[in-house]
Amino acid sequence: MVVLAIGLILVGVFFLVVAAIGTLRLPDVFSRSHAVSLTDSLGAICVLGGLALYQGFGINMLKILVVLVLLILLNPVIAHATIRAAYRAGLKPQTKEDP
Amino acid sequence: MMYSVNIALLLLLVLTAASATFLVKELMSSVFILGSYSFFLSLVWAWLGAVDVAFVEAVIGAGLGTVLFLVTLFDTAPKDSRLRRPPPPLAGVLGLPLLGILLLLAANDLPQFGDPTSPPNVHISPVYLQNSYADTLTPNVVTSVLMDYRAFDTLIETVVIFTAGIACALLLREPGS
Amino acid sequence: MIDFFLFLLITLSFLILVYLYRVIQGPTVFDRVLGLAGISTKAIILGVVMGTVYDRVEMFVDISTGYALLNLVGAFAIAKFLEQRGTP
Amino acid sequence: MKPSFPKQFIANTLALFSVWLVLSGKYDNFHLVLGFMASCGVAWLNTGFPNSPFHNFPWVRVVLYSPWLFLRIVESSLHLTKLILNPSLPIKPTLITYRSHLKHRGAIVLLGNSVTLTPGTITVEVNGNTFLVHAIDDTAAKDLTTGRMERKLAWVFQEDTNH
Repeated sequence: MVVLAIGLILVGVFFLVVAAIGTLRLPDVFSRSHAVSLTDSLGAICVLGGLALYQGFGINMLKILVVLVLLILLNPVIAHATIRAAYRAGLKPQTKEDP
Repeated sequence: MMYSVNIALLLLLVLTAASATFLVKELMSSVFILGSYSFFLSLVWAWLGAVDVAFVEAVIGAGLGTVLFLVTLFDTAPKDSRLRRPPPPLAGVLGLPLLGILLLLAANDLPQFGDPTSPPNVHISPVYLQNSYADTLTPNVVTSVLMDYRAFDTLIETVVIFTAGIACALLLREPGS
Repeated sequence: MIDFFLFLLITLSFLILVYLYRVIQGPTVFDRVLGLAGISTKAIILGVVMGTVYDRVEMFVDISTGYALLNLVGAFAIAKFLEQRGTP
Repeated sequence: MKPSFPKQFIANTLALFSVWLVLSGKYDNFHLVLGFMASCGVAWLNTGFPNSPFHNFPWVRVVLYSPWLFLRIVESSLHLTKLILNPSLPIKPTLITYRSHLKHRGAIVLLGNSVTLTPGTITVEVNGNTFLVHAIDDTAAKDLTTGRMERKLAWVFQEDTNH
């Protein structure tokens, strides 16, 4: 159980690092929001899932799972709100015609 | 030992965010950096074990503070939200780090965190812990200290907050009414 | 085992530094908002990890839930504000 | 087909009460009754508005839909990881407009959320039934244009999409 938890946490840290690299490398707001909303969510899910496994079955595991579900539901909403504001404020995303 | 490594890292983040507030050129960005500063500060509180302070810092500093600053910016003209700072005086740049080093040196003489032989833990805390229920009939010691032993202090604090609220209401009311 | 969690805490703190760079440097305001969202995700995870280190998960998870909801409210306030105001 | 007000009210109350049970952690009679009354009150305030996304919300089938969504999240993150770690950064961002036939507001909310969570696409704007989607490369847009996700969601909300 503990080994599985540590493995999950390490996989999650890998995804979190990839998301951080993505925010540094990608060119504009719209592409960066992909990294922040998707890869970051999966990393957070893996790390929190590993911590929940480490707690063992019980009320603590359920509480961590509530935070996890909240993250899955809210992260895309935050990314959507941000880039909708960016779109309505007049920013245009880079497209493949004009790189 | 390992605990202090992490607190040093978190304090470094707090310092970075605080100094970054002075580097940016527009007010909105400094509002965001101030929000992240509150996040770091409440993480530091949580790491030190003061969970209630951490919660208040997160709610008021990161949540309510950011929203209030934004509402204020909403009523500000865009030309007023740009910042043109004069360069900082040389005495401040040289003197403040020296002062910080002095304070850090003095902090070595403070008693250890949670030390049972430090003066407050020897003299004051046992008295409150032993006598508070007999004196005030309140099961919670923190409540009895705040509301009974220091009742005048709390009363005057409430008066200050009430005065501030009245001042805000007077300033913000509609001109016509 | 505690050492592993402390290692995790330090790694996450360094990741926060990357997002802080994005908040300070970001060319537009929206980059800064995204950086703030990333920082608060890390803060949520850090809260749960701290709870695991202290063995008081049920208390620290409440802080994390509060963070998550406040993060949503803050992001909505910022997005509404920027939509009506336009880019500076 | 459409559940009545009392049935919907009971479903919402039970969903809220289970969240309360997990978050509270205190199981004596006093706290249980207090939590049940609170969740009844919140459910009573929020049931019966036809505009609300939670009007006639099918809790059970949404829970059945979520494992499929989770697999899509894993797949999309792996795809994005490959893109980010590639030294030449082979991204081709495009904007697509997409019309959905779903009617239920909860279904539209869930579709927007799922589009954001699936490979390389993110919802920019929702206007009625029209979605504006930012896709990070060409393979990313395929899943949306084949309408696979919309069929899944039509099954979740028991709607007819063939028109």
